[in-house]
This record gives sequence, structure tokens and C-alpha cells, in this order.
Amino acid sequence: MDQLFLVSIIVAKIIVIVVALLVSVAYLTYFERKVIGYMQSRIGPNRVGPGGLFQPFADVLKLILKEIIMPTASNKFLFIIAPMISIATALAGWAVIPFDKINVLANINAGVLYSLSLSSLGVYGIMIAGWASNSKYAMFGALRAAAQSISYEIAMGFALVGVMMAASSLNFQTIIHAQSGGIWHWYWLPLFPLFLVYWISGVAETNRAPFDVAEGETEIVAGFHVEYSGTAFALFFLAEYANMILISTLIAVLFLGGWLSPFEGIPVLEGLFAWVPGVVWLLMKTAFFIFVYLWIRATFPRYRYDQIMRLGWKILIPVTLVWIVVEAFAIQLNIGPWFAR
Amino acid sequence: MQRLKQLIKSFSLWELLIGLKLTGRYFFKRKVTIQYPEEKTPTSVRFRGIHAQRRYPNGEERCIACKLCEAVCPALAITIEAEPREDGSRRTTLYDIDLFKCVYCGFCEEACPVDAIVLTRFADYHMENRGENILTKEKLLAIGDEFESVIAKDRAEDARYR
Amino acid sequence: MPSLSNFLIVAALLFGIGMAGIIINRKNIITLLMSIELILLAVNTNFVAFSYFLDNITGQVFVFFILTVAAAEAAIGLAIMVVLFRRRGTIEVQELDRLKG
Amino acid sequence: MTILQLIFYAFSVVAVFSAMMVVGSSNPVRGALFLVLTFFAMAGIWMILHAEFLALILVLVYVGAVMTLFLFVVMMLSVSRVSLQEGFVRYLPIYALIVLTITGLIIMVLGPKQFGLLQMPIPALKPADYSNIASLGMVLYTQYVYPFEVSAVLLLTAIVAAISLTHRAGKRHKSQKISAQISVRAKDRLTLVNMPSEKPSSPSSDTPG
Repeated sequence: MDQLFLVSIIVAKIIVIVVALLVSVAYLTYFERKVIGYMQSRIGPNRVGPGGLFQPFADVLKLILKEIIMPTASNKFLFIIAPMISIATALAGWAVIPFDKINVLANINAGVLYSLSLSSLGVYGIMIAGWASNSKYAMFGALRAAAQSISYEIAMGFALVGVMMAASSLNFQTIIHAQSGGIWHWYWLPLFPLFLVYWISGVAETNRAPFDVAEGETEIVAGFHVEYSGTAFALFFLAEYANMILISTLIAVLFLGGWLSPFEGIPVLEGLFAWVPGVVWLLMKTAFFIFVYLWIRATFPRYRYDQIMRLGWKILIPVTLVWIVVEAFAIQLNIGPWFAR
Repeated sequence: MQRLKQLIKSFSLWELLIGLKLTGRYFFKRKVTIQYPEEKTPTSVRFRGIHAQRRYPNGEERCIACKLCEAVCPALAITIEAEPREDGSRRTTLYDIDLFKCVYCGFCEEACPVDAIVLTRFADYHMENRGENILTKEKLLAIGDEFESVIAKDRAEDARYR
Repeated sequence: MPSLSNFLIVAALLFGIGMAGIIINRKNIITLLMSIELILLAVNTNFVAFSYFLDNITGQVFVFFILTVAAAEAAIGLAIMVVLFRRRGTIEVQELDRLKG
Repeated sequence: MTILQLIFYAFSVVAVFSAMMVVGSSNPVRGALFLVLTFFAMAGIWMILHAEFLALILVLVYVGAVMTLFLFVVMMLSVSRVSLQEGFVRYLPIYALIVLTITGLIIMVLGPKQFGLLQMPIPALKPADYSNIASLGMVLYTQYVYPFEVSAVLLLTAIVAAISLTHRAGKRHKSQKISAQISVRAKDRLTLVNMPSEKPSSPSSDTPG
């Protein structure tokens, strides 16, 4: 009975997280259209509801009512299962994210490793979708996504290695605690190159502009999801945006101190903002990175495929390697203020 | 030295930051969106929208079937057939404009010796069924009747530049 | 908690299937490589199971090394396969009967 | 039957079934996808064995990287379908017999009689602050540090080998070779051939009639 109670609590937590996530994904699409509109001197959607606030619901309704078209020569089973894999990996990654000092679904020791391996699984949805569609463009998209994901995972992993070395732990809560002591103790400063590399490869991992060659509309129409429509397409869409939020949260946790207050260690302000719950700080940091996602999308043109590969292998990976060595020396020689034990 | 400068520039993502600054500035700029069905952008008196045929103030149609517009039309959108009416005056029996072919160049209006065919300033029209793209004489005259005041005013305003 | 023999039997089944894959399916190299991966996975499972039941972490260290070697093997094997396909236009084992490139 | 046992049996059924599909499927892409499923299920089983680091590494390295590479190569080479080779059906019983015998022997040796819970009791639960990763790292970086370095070198060798095998110094760009251009002489490009001029056999045949 006791176990049952425990399980039901966990299920309730999962439901809360998933519902909150789905709502924020819905409003992220609205936010994206608004932000990009504003950057292009437009005002974005404003017809459905006050200021277009009900636009996401209209979109969802449209996508649900649409028919799912199955290409005749496709592999039916894989065609259906691919979007499910995408959304499952995107949602499962949230299990280890700490929202607060105590609120975390699964506070496991290998949290960083878990989230890294799940983000590497995300590409399977894309590859299976591309292959099962039996379409040339989808195939191209899948191949591009596979190559891109392998290349950028390495840079991403190395950036994480830097964080793990600095915090000497793979547990998210320990990593956050290791960053306590004010904004200058967060890892974005001592690990600045890794921070940048992690951000860039995070954008690449989620297949967002300017690294969205897997679905580049101008070259391969929509890449891996050309053949998808209706709810199946909506799942891909959902997965992409959930991944965006996940990456933003991860970078906030790993490099910007997660739920730590930015006013820590500042005499007056610290007391003034002590009442703010940690999750608010985390959400604000996440929102900032989501905004940067959209900002980048509104600013930069798409990379050419070989340029993406060159950036990943010849620039990001060497940069991380160099900085890991520098960091190792700093840790070994006890160089303050960050690496002193 | 030049190379070093270049290297520092590219590793500090300088040019990317400049790009971000530009879009960031536009984020706060005044928006130029027009709420279309409620608001419209101002149009010129020379705006070339949907076609219309005009009448004289006494109700007689102006077109005399000289076929100059048919001859000048670069898209071959105009088809005219004519024969003398009972009172002996020459008038069209068929005057069709294919809106799918029309390129809205306004040459027909230029060519018309009696200011019969004109392009109005109304551009938001639509078709729902096949065949509605053909503007027949009746439709043209109806459009002309509807907007005659606007058409006359526009022509008067533009007259001194013609 | 399942007993050690349960884990070992699953590993043995995987090993047998992998071996069957190598013996029976001699048509293309990809399946051969995948069968080898299966066999390695079975061996690794044995190591992990014994490591847990004997309460000795060394078994996991060995799995770590085996994973490293297997990853290297897969990378080089695939590279060879790509080169082979480029040269010969096929990766069927029985058509690769000449000793020159 | 406890929940743990249930999970174990579920994972092992999935693992064995998908392993059979890896060997049995005629389409390499499907085979690779089933292999992914096998790895996934086995990672779950390793998780039951409290080897969480290795389970996650298995997912990260194998499912995330190696199998993606496999799929990439298989898709790129487009070896779509392999027909069963001739003689396959004839020899299948013999092969199956051999494989089943060996597997059966192994299972007999490893059965519950030798490695049941009585012979191999479940070890005591670790304290709450025990970290599988930390203890693994402790052994790896002290006792096995040289093998660790050697495996790093091995991986480096694999990188170099894979790149040198598949790298084609492709023509990336077109460029002028100015030295070649200015050293060209007219007679290299143009050959003048002496040949007798032809005359029309009957001049009237050309004129239009």
C-alpha cells in the first residue's frame, strides 16, 4: 500500500510536468511567431483571442482534425512509431531536471549521462521517419540528421565533461550546489568556451536554425517529415519544441546555476529577493535561452551542410579539448577563485 | 597581425553579435503591420485594380467598339464583338476581359478614345466558381455604375498630368 | 530479484543467436557485424552479472574496455565496408572472392 | 514474483526476440533497428544489476553513436534487400542443430543448479551514498590506468584508421592553374591537318529543283 502511494505520487508529478511542458510548448510556438514577427517589424498572430493568445489552441485543433496520410510504399509500422519515439525521448529527458532544491523527479547519480544519452536517442525518431517514409527528401533529411547528431554529440559531451570536472559529479543537484555563491561562481564564466560550445551544439542537436539542414525547406522541402501530416506531424513539432525547452533548461542548470538566485552574495539584494522560489529563477534563465533560440533563428541564414560538419569537427571539438586541458591544469594546481578546493 | 585580428574576431563571434544586434534593434522598432480588412494602405488615384466600363451621364454606355483596347492588350485578355445597334450607332455585343490573363498594365485605359474602359482602385475581389474570371460587359458596366463617383473623381484629379 | 543464472541464461541465448547469425546468415557483412555485436553484448552481460553477484567492480571495468574495443571495431569495420562497397559495388560475402582491391 | 522480476523478464523477452529478428530479418535497416532494441533492453537489464554507468554508456555509445553510424552506412549504401542464399534452407537444420546444441550446453552449465540464488546470494544493498560511477572511476584510474590509456590510444587508432580508409581527397573547388595556362602553346591545342579539298561530284544535285 505504501509502495502504491509512492508510485501514485510519482505519476502525479509526471503528469504535472508533462502538462506544464505541453502548455509551454504550445505557447512557445506562439512566442516564436511573435518574437520573429517583432524582429521583422511585424506583430505576429493577433486574430484568435486577445492579442492572438488562443492561436496555439486553434493550431492544435487544426492539426488534430487533419487526416494522417500514409504513403503507399512506406513501412507502416515504423512510419507510425517514429513520431512516438521522438516525443518519448523529448519527454523522458525531463525526469532528471531539478526544478528546485527538493523538487526533482529522479535525483539519480548519473543525471548528466542520462540526459546526454536521451538527447542522443532523439535522432532515432528522425532517422526512422526518414527511412520509413520511402521518400528521397525524407531520406536526405534523415541522413543529414544522423551525421549532424553524431558530430555534435561529441562536442556536447566534451562540454559536459568540463562541467563534470568542475563539479566533480554527474548529479544535477550537486552540480548546482557546486555553483552556489553568486553569479560569478556560475560555470558560464570559468567555462565560457564550453558554455558557448554547449549552446551551439545544443542548437544543432535540436535541429533548429541555423543548423536545420535536416528539414531545410529550401533544399529538401521539409526533410524527414515531408510525408507526415496531422497528429503525426504535430508530434514531431511537439518533440522539437520540447527539446528546445529541455536544452535551454539544461544549459541553465549546467552553466547558469539552475534554481540559484542571481543575487546571491550581493549584500542588500540577496535579502530582498530571498522570498522568490528557485523555480522562478530557473524559468527565467530558461526563458532567456529560449528567446536566444528564436533570436538566432530570426538572424542567421542556414549553414551549408559541409560548413556544419566543419564547424563541429574542426572548431567546436578542438576548442572543448583545449579548454578541458586548461581546466584540468587549473583544478590540479588549485587556481582560484573557481577551482580552489 | 592581420590574421591574429581575424582569428580573435571570429572566435569572439563578433560578426554574429553584430547580426544579433541588428535583429535586436528591430525587435523594438515600430511595427508596420496593417490590419488588412479593417485598415488598408492608401492607394493612388492611378491605382490599377479591377476593370470597369463607364457610362455617359445620360446613361448611354461610352464604349464604341473601336477595338483599340483589344489591339493594344499585351496579354490578349480582351475579346470584343460588335455590330450596329437598331438606332444605327456602333456598340459592342460582347466585351469580355479574362482576369486570369490580364496583367493590369492599364494600356486599355490609355488606348481608349472615349474613356470607356478604366481600371478602378479596387483590388480586393475574388472568384468562387469556374468562369467567374471572365468579366462580361454586364459585370463591367455594373462595376462602373457602382464606383462611378470614385472613378470620376480620380480621373478629374489626375487629368492635369495626362 | 532474479538470480544469477537467469542473467546468464539470457546472455547465453543472445550468444547463441549471435553465433547463429554468423553461421547461417553469410550473405552480407552488415548482418555479420551486427551478430558480432550481439555476441559481445552477451559476454558483457555475463561480466556485469558476475560483477554484481560477486560484489566486485572489476567486471564492470572489463565491460568498459570491451565496449571501447567493440566501438573501435564497429567504426573500422564500417569504414572497410564503405571502401569495399565503393570498390566492388557489393557487400555480399560470397562475391568478395578476390584477394586484390 | 516481484516487480523487479517482472521487469527482468519483460526486458529479456524483448532482448531475445529482437536479437532473433536481427539475425532473421532480410532487410539490414530493420535488422539494425532491432539491434537497437536489443541494446536498449539489455541496458535495462544492466540497470537491474546496478551497473547504471555502463547501462547509460551502452545507450549513449552503442545506441546513440555506433548504431546511428550503422544505420547511416546501411542507408547510404542502399543495400536494400538480401535474398536468402541458395542452399540456405538445405543447411539450415544442421546449423540450427549446432547452434542449439552449443546454446543448450551453455545453459545447462549456467543453470540454476550452479548459479541459483542458493549458490550465489544477492549481495547486501549498498549504502545510500554509494555511487557506481565513483567506485568504477576509482578502480579505473588507479589499478587499470595503463589499460585505460591503451584503450584511449586504440580509439585514436580507430579514428585515424576509419578516416584514412574512407577519406577521399575529393575535388572541392575549381581553380586556375596559371602556370599550366601560360605554358600552353598553340601547337599543343591546335593541330593543322592537310587534306585534299573535296569537290561535289555533280554540281547540279545541290541546286533546289
